[in-house]
Amino acid sequence: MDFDLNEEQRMLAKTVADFCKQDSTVERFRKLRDADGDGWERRVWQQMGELGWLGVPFPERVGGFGGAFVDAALILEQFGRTLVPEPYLSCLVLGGYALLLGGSEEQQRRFLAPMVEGRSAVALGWAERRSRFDPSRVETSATRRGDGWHLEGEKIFVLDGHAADEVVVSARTDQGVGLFVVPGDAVDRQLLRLLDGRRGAHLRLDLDVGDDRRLSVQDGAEVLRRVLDYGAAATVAEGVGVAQSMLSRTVDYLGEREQFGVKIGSFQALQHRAVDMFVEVELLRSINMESIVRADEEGIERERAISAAKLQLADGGLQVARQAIQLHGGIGVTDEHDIGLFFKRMHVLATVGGDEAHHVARYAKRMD
Amino acid sequence: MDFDLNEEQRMLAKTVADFCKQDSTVERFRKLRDADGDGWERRVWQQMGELGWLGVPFPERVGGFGGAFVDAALILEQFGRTLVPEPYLSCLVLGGYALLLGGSEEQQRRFLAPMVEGRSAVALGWAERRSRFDPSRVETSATRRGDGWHLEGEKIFVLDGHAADEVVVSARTDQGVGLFVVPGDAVDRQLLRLLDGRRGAHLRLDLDVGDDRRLSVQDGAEVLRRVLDYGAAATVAEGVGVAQSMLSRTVDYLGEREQFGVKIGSFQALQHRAVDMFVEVELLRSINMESIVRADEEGIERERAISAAKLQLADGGLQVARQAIQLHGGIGVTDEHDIGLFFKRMHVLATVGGDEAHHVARYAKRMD
Amino acid sequence: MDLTFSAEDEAFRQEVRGWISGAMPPEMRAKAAANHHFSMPEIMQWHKILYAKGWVAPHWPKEYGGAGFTATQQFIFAEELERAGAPGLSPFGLVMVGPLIQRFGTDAQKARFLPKILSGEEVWCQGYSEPNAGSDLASLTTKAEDQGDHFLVNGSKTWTTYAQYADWIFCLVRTSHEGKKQAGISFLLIDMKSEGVEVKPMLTLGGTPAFCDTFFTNVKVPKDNLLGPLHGGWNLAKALLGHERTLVGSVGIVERGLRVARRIAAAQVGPDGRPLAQDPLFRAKLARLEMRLRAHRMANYRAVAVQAKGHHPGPESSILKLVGSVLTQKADELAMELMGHDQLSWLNDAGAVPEFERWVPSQYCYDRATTIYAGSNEIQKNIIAKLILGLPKQ
Amino acid sequence: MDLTFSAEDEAFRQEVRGWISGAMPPEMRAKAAANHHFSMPEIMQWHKILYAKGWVAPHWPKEYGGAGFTATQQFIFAEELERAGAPGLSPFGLVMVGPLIQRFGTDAQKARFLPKILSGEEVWCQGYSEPNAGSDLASLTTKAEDQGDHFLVNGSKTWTTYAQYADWIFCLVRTSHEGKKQAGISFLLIDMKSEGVEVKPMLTLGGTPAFCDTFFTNVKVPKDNLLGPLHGGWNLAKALLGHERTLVGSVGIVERGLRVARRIAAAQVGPDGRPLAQDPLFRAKLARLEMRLRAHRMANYRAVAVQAKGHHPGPESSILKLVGSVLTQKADELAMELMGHDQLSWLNDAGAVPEFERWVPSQYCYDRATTIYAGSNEIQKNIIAKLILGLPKQ
Repeated sequence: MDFDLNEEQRMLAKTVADFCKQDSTVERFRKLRDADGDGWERRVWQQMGELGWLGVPFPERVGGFGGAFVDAALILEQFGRTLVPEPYLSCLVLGGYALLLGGSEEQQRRFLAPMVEGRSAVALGWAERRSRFDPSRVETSATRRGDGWHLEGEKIFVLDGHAADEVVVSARTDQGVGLFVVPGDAVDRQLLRLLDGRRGAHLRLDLDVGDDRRLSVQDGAEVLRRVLDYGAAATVAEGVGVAQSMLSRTVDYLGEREQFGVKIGSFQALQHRAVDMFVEVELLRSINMESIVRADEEGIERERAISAAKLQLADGGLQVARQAIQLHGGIGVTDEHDIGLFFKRMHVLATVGGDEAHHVARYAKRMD
Repeated sequence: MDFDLNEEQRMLAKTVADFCKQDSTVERFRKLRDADGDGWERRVWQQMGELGWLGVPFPERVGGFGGAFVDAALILEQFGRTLVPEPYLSCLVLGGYALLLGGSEEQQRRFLAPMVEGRSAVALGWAERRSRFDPSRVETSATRRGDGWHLEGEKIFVLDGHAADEVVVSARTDQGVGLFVVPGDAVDRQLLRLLDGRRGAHLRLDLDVGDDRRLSVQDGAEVLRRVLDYGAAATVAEGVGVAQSMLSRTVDYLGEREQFGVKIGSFQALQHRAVDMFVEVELLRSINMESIVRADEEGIERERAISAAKLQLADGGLQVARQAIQLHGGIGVTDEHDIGLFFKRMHVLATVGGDEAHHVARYAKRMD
Repeated sequence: MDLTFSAEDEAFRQEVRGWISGAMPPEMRAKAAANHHFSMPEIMQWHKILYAKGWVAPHWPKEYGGAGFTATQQFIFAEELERAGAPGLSPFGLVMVGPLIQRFGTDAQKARFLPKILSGEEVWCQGYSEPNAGSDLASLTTKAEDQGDHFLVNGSKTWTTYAQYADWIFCLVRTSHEGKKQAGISFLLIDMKSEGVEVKPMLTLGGTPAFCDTFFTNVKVPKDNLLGPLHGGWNLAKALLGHERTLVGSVGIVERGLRVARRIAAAQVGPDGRPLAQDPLFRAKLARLEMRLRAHRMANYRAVAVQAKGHHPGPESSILKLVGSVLTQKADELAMELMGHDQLSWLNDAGAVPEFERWVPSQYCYDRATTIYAGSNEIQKNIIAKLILGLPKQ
Repeated sequence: MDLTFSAEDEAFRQEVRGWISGAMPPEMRAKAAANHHFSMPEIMQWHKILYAKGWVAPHWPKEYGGAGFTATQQFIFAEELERAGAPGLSPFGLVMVGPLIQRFGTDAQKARFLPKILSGEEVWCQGYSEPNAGSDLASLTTKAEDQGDHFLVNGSKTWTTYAQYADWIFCLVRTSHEGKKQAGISFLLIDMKSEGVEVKPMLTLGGTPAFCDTFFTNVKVPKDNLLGPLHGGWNLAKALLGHERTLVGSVGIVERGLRVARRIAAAQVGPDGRPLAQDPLFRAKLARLEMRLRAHRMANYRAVAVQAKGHHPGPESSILKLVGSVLTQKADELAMELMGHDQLSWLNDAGAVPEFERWVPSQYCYDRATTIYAGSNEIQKNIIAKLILGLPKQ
């Protein structure tokens, strides 16, 4: 048993941390949030590709480094600390793993390899109005038309779907749930602002695609379940960074802010609340490790670990976020102060990839 | 809208409070708990009858005062403050209302009137091993035998059933659930110590009773539901007294105990916990008022109010109890210190008449 | 003990309910039904409708143009307004400075200010907190220097909610540095159109433009605008905090939050394809919240009954703030959870999510403030520990 | 990162598991299976079985007769013991004073005391707290006066758990009133058979005879029984608190509690006539607790991994105590809730409730102590606030 990172991982985490500190501060996120554009920058995405960050968990045949999911998770944790806006979770993890697990080698080379280089972003559209968090509840249809397929239906809250070059979408065929890669600009996209200031889109599908855009896997629903587990684990990893930032910013604030002639951090009731936050962050860190290591595993222990991690994020992580606002007092509830940005990101992370109720129910089903 | 007691009620509460302070202190409860006897005293029960306390909610035809349940609840609240051990909840409320709602006038005169005088105690046996908190799940059987009935089955955790003169028990007849009055000494009783130091019994029934001992009501299950609602409301009323005692004892302790050269009540973290207790006690007091006033009503609002009160008892009340122990520190977890006696009583009250899950489920069913 | 409302009170409730449903303009009713946020202009529109009816100040005595409702009627009136989802009026004139002017103002001040508060002609905001004086209000530093015929005010105030719409601000200012810091504070009424007043609006966590910073640079304030005694402003401030607390604990707000949650539960499809309202776990969550609200409602009724007998609600009313604020947040949290993916939507145009859900995420975020404003819950707990429980000084 | 145990460690786990199941006497196994409370004589019986195997002191170095297990092996060993429901050994000799004697004792003290701690021939108890020195341990007043060749001890100690069975007690005593109050404390080993030692057992909230008050009246203690430097006992006490903390956070205890709850859920009939284990709400409760335990287990593994690399677990280990104690209580509370009416039964004879449930109410009550003993959770939070978060002094 060894919880330490290896030398390469330490180097990677350090490089990413430096990048976040220098090139992708919270201020950068805020600017992009408030500007009209996509909410993130192609330039930076490409830079990430050049640095190799978009290839860490993928095999060499698509230009990756053949690492494990853990490596991607390490990057996300650092991103969480300064709210890096690039679509790492939405595209690299969700879109990327959908292609990796669902696509033929040919399809991976065609759709995944460009993303690894930072030249493309591939989102994932799976949720529908009536699906809640179950990816097998698909009403979008895919019917044979000529050599290809006609897709018809709606996908909601496709994270970064507004700007993605391609979107992997699920659709019901007469043989179950299939996965299709549709060009982003070929579908009707309704731009959405998300709670945390990032963006996404509802997609209205009514188009034909060639058979080469149907991912080769048979059971698309099963692939989606795996992919959403990667996504869920990714939210927790990013959430560790977010929670850690909220804790340290709150502790700093308690040590600076004066009221009644003393630092408010000297009030015992507030100290104990800060400790409660610390405890939740440590538990989150701990279960995150199990979750990201097991993400690559087959079987029930993967699901259990990831669901437990999601609960800790949604329960403990949100407690941390809410307490951070409370301890910041009045300035915590202004849009001006950064702590609110973290609060909102945490809320989004807790929801994406299945909320608390979903994961508790899933775990309960899988108890002996 | 008026939450004040009327003159008579104020007098009654005052008299009962004085009695508790002088004649039925916590010390008395502890002695009776540790002694071999019944856990309470016939002498005192009779005295209560003479004082009229056993007749307050019952009609004049059985020697009562024709008051409302509220009056019995006021007495119980005072009893909770010093843990009076006499079977007021178990017999006067549960047994008494079963007779009142289920019996003919003749049966009321025969079985209820003596209890009103303090000459008898009538318990209620409704729970069975497979009933959980639903009184209509009855496996005990009542079959016609000659002019009377043969009862066969088991009743568990009959509160004060070990010492009761009579026990009202439910049994399934071919026409539904019937209620029967069985003489306490005619059944096989297994004495039980209860968590809070009081006593009860499992009853094994295998006896014949005359038809005059079958309560006249047709639908016994419906009567039991009403009676258990009175019981539930009674636990809340007593719980108000228990919670109030725990709060004031804890506040006193915080104001006396010194550590690190100061009163521990000066520590902000502990102060805020004491305030949390206070808030829960105030909510309990408030919903208790609705619960005891509505206990005599017909209809859904009675059930809603009583279930809401039980939730506040089981959730808020137990928080108060657990926090009281915690704030007492080491001495709180000895059997020697009185605070633990209140803790245990609170736990029992939270369970009797349906636990938290039962009442939440019942309320949920009755939501629009 | 009698927990029912009297026949007169019930009749009053029916009258109020009927009037509201007729008086709310259709667009306003539609927004209320869709659980939308009301802007300040809409709030003022409603203010004027209530004014025309004579009900804009239910708690003011008739002599000042108030409705002169009894304590019980006031409670019923508030419940019905919340129930209908009517816009919540700005409290700064009606609830805060108005009653203070009645109690501490000169006849001239009463005549000058009260009618225009009532009519809505003049909108007020509150200048209490400063960047370094939040919970520790008494350490404020905005100063008013006596210049003979006027005060010269310099400093800044924060959380001056809706200052961008305000004609007047009531301010706590420092007029002396002698004695305890509470002793040198005065209560000034300042015209927002005065030279040297500058307002910088900012967004709340809910994305709404409610908060402002307000800056005072050599602002001249006539001496007539001093409310109450010079250096005696702290007593006025304390009188006000009590009002604010009861206000925030409002049962109707939680009730509305719960209604929103239930409506969402009925519309959202659950994991088994049925509405979430049928799912045993979500149903239990809804039930628990409603049960808890029931206890809170009775606690409020108790406070109302005390007031109805002409007593002042003691510091006990602090618990109404504590409980009401937390329940408000819980209702929001549950509504969000019920929304599933829709909770991710932030103030998008119509069609992104069901209309009814559109403002919920904003409300959820904004309502983190309920445990902070009007005397943070930590401050309330300190007050209860000291004044009610009598615990030793920290 | 590699979160699996090595093949060697897994083999070790199998070996331990196999041995335990063979070594526990049948009556003990039956009691464990029925989730019964073990008395002190039964605990000592198990102590001697472990001693015979050489495993009674897994954390002691081999040179002192310990098993010399690695940190990981110790953790696995503890997990397996808890899993099997084996009696928990008395920690006072093995976990507390033993390691202190190894670290601070003279050779003579080591030779005198360690072998008999191992063998179980001599049972120890702890004399730390006093009626007025609980969380504020350093304010203790039991005094040891230097009488030339011996100390004369007067005073009393409380929470001297299982003192009625103990041959020796280790005590913090005041030997000086000079300087800070921590500076005048010494660490004494006292023979319980000494004249003037009196033990008054009392019951716990769980109805079990674990706690005692111990009184010292002119007790003569040879100078050889001073452990560590004179007036230097505080450092020993601090060294010990760390041990105790990690101990209490034990994952196995929570795991066992959860297993008890699940077994009850399988046996008790729910509101719909099916076992509670099938009820969605109870199932969700069980799941939440198990999920939370999973995070706690990983936090423990992290601490073990740090120790396995030869580092001392920092004050971070305080969180293991905080979380472990609360989860222990939650598991008890859930077990009680699942029991329905049976939770009302207090230590009745067989037949009153299913055997498996018999001790649950006692355990539930007793475990209110987990958040109090071994440095109350409030004290732990003060420590974390200061040492880890670096918050300003209160």
